Amino acid sequence: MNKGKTFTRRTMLKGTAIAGAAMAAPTVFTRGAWAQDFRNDPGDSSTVTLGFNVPQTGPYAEEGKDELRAYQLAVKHLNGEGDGGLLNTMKPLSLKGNGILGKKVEYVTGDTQTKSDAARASAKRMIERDGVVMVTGGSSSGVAVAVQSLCQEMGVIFMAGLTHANDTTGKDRRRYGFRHFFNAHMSAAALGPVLEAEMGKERRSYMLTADYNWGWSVEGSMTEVTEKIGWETVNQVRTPLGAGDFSQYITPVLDSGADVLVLIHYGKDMVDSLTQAVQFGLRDKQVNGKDFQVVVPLYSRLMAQGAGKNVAGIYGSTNWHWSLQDEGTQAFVKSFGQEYGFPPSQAAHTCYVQALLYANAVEATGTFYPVEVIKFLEGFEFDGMGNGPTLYRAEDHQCFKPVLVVKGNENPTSQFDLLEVVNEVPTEQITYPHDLYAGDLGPYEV
Amino acid sequence: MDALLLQLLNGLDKGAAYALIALGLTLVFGTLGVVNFAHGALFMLGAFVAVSVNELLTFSKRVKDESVTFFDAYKEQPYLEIWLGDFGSAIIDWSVPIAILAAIPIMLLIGLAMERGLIRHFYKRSHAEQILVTFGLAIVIGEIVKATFGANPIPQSAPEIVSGAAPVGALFGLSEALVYPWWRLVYLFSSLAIIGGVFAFLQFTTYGMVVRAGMADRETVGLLGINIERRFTIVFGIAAIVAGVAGVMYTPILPPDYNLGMNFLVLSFVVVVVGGMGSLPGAVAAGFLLGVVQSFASMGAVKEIVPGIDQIIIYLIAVAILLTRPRGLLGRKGVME
Amino acid sequence: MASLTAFQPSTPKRDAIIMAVFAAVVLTAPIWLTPIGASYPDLLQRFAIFGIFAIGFNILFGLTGYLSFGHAAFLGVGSYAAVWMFKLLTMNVLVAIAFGVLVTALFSIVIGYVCLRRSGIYFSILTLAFAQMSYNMAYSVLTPITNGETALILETADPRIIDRALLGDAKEALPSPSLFGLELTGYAAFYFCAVVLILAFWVSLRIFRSPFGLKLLAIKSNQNRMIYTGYNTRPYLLVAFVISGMYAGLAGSLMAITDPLAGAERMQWTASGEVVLMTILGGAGTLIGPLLGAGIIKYFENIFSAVGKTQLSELFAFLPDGLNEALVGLMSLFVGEGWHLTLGVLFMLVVIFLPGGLMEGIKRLTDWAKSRRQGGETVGDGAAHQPSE
Amino acid sequence: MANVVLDVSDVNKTFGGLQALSHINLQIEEGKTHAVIGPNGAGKSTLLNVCVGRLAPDTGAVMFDGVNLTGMDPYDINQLGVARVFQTPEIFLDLTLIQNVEIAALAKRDGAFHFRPFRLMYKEKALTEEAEHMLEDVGLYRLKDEHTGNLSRGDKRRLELAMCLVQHPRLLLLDEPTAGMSRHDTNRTIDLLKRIKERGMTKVIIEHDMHVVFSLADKISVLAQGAIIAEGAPDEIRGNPKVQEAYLGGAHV
Repeated sequence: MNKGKTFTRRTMLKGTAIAGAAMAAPTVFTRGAWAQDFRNDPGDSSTVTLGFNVPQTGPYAEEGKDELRAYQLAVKHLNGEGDGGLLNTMKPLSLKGNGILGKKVEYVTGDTQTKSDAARASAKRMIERDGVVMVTGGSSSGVAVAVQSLCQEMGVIFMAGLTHANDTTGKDRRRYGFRHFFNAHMSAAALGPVLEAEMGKERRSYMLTADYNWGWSVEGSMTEVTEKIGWETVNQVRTPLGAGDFSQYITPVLDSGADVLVLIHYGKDMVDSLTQAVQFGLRDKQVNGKDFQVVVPLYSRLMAQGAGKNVAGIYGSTNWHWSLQDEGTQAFVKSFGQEYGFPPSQAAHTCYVQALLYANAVEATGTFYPVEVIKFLEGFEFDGMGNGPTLYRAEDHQCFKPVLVVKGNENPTSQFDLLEVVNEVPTEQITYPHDLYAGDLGPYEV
Repeated sequence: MDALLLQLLNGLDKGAAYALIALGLTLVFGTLGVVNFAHGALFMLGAFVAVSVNELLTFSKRVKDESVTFFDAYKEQPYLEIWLGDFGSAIIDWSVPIAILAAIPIMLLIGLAMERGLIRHFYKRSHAEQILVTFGLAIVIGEIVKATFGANPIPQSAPEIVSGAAPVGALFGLSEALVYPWWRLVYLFSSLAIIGGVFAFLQFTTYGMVVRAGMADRETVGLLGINIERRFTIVFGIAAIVAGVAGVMYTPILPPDYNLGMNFLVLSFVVVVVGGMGSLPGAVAAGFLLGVVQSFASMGAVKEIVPGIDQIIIYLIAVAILLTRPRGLLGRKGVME
Repeated sequence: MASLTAFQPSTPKRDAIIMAVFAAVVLTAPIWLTPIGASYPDLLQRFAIFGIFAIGFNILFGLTGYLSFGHAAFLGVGSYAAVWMFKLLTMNVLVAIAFGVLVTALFSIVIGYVCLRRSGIYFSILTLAFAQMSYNMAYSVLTPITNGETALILETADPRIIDRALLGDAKEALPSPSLFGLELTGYAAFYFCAVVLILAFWVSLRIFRSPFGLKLLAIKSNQNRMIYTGYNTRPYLLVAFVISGMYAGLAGSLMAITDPLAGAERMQWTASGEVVLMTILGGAGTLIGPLLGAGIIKYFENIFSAVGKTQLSELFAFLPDGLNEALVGLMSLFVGEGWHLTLGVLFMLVVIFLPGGLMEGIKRLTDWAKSRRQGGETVGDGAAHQPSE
Repeated sequence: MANVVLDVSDVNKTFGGLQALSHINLQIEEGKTHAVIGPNGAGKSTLLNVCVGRLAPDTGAVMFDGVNLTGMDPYDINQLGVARVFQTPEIFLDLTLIQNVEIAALAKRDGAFHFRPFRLMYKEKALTEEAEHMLEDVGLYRLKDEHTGNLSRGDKRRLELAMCLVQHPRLLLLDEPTAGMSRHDTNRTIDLLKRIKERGMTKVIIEHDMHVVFSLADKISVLAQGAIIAEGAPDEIRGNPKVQEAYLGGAHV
């Protein structure tokens, strides 16, 4: 953070109105001068500011809170405080634990409210007022795509938080946007073989889909994969977001002849619809001589907590889980657990990793100049971050790494032990050609 | 046919929720003349009474899970179970019904406090100001709940014996496949009982008669020397109890979070207005009507003809009713027109 | 002050002063908002845009008393229309504004015509129903037009027929909205919004001072009397509704100009509720009140939500440690993720202590100041309000 | 015979089986003050409401100056030149007295709908002056910038009257113009109405107070149970036994 900005915020907080006035007016004229340089160049400042844009109110507030915890932890580790977390396990590592390029890392936060408008407003505040060099966070694809395109226009790097729709690195991919989280296509590709093994080739599936982009994208991917293994799709029904009571969509499942229900809902919707589906006796049902099954393509521990014991035995996929035994996961769970007293969620993990990846790229290239940082991240291969060997694919800025297939735990040993990892699907199985979902990254220089 | 029957049940179930909230809303409006945007918050508070009761009952002995090293993970066993064995488990199993009992005095107190402390100062103020103050109150209540319980939904379960699906079809000699969750049936019938109780109270007690007379013509009843104000305070308490109990009973169906109230608020306003301002039977009728219509509109056959109809059907029906009947289904002339 | 806070006879001179002061205050906003940390282009733009939205809403609600609970639908429609202009024709903002306002006008004529068949809360619920239908459909079935949850955004591959014809094929980068070549981003965009705000305020002032405005106010006061006095009130209400809808459309187009994106949640009932709250908070029916309300709510949303514990402990650093921690702990409930709480408390305090909104508070303050100065002056001032003799 | 301004011919109106008006025939002559009296529930207000378009008659017609008012909207009837003073004063609360009268004057000048948002009230000098004269006329000038909420009932009535008069209506309908007033206020109102009479304005007055009726009316119609039972000059009515009977012994008469 440069001196001027510190001054601005302090003055705001202390309410003294003296020299601040001089600040704003000149900015109008100096903006042009930065053009040949790049936006928010920290220059000679001894600090650098990152922007953490997470949902603090609205349906994903809990996830946002966890993301923020992870970011604060990441800042600590970057500045060489605490136990260093994944700095100890990341390979290849350029970071030295003395901030980024020797500058102390500071941060500002904002509330996306899980609305594109609010998220962009808050990202703009970070970029325009607080002078951040990078924006990161978020817990839905709508927000990720909106903020990503803003960051492209502003020439500031965006490291997406939790976003699962194919569009983020497909149709709406951007040069300045990067996604570490997995996506709908990968979920489906990973679930396919597991579902085949667990439930057989002859299944009839019924899909309930949240009626917006993310839902459609998962629905498309799941249909493709399940039909490939021989399942029949009985029906696909779209449900309004935030319906609360899903009974009117669940009852038709009962006598549809389907024996698998695919619930393509996330967050509160998933908690509600799963709870209600179980109440309708779907889990105890026998159809076509088989046990009725429920599949939730995108799972998270926080959601499992909300649905309580209803998750038992239900399959899904997730980006990461704290119970993994690799070195990276262990290191992260250790620092997070010791700091906050409970394990991190997958949202927290992806956000932490994204912050480190950005910092590492800057350190490696020796500059905050986004074009260089982007070029470094494109095609960057790394390991030791909890997901095994990972590639940041250059063509669409999507990370490729193994995907976890999980199942709701029937006999949890503790309040956090809600999901059990069934399978770690290797990267080759979930990789797809980058032009499968065509999109245009846009230019390096903006 | 089975499908239609199930959707009818779904609709009645949904309608019961709308009707219960709308009933209190319109009762408060009819008697106190206050547009209470915090009414949804009362529903939500009721749900969190259930959460609190459950947390109290499951206050647990924690056994550390030694396999987890970096933070404390516990296997929890409620003290009630340890002390009382199976009886303890049974108590915990029945936490939602227990919460209903607890909710009655708690919600009454909350309702009275709200009326005495805030609402009564707004009887004579403009509806706009009532909206602003009660909306503010709803936000404050929501944020307090969020700060206390977190933003994540907290699941509650119905007692074991009513948690599965009832073989409705077999009971009535229809298809075996026809099942419906026990708890939803319990919910439906309890709601009907509550609605019936409120009507009976208003219809058959002298207290209720005064309240009804007050709703019809406040000034005249006031002239009779009856202390309307005090009775109306009680009415607010009753509305709070109805909303709160509805909230408790809804928790096994919908894991509650702090936003629950806001989600129901707008719909219940639509219900009240479609029913007609100041009309209790109107609110109940509109609640069930909209619930049932919404269920039927969600059927695959209907959605194939008009895609997305289930998302707007409630509002569409509301518009149609308000345009054909100027004061909703059973509204009185001159009330909030 | 009276001519600002209530509908009072005014004079040309007085109104000229109001306009001059208003313009000066708006144009210098980047300077005087600096000390409270609100001086950066995006928030400044938002103040102006939501100010326009609230001013327009006030023309309907403040003057006629008809409480629309679906005004956000017009905001959304204005945004979508403007972004489509950017995509299809040109990045010129005037085209976008013209089209955005035009589409909203048509939309509000239809909705207004239907909704104004009812009054009171029945009217409110009708508007709410239309807005919710628009929102739900924009989010799902209308995705081909609205791009649903992702929001409608610009693409490099957009046709932009006029721009391409005049300037040849676009560069690789996304173009910014512009005013005949002047790129409207950052402070330039704010000053553009500020000028539009000043114009919008001027129009609103003229309406308040016009016979038309007086008639609207009379409708609010006693519609029955209006009818027996020989007025057909329905078209008056419809015109007020459409004007107010066009203001919302204008605000929506400006949102698309400062940030070329249009999302469905802009049309949700919470957004409609927000402008209602802004107006009541500031003071419905006053000229300045709604603007004030808009500013405060946006300030809380953008600034309070971004204050964290670190900033708080910096703020209270001068206090002893224990006290500092206690205070930071308490205050942190109200900032960051707790900004909603602050807003809720503010709503309640304002209504409880200042019936009539913030402008009422300002009026009381000035009255008090006047009465403190001395009696004689107050009389002289009072005479200035009544120039008609 | 003088020109008939308002011609009510064979009007019937029932409310759910109750015959509120039965075969009413009434001719109001230009420049005259015509009073309609009758006991409570006789149908006086219903008759007035039929005349101003608030209620549509079941059968029969109301003609104003050759125009059939049946089915017309109240504002159009007003624009034809029919103004009405209500039983409980209907004025614009929250506005000032002068604004109240100005609005009425604007209706006369601009018609039922007129949209010119960029005209300015403070440039409407002529209109304001006219309104001020009117207020002077009814003795409310000194209160012209007050809000109407603070007025006494008598003042409110006078203001409403001023709002009607400023429109120079051809026919003025008054529904109990002195109801609820003190004797002093009543007398002032009678004086005012007498002055209007001198200007040749046609008036229909519905009134309980016989003092008012006999001071003002040129002609009186007596309504009982929805039918006109007597009609004539004040002196004729005074001696009519049917009227006395209708008024239960005629204590007032």
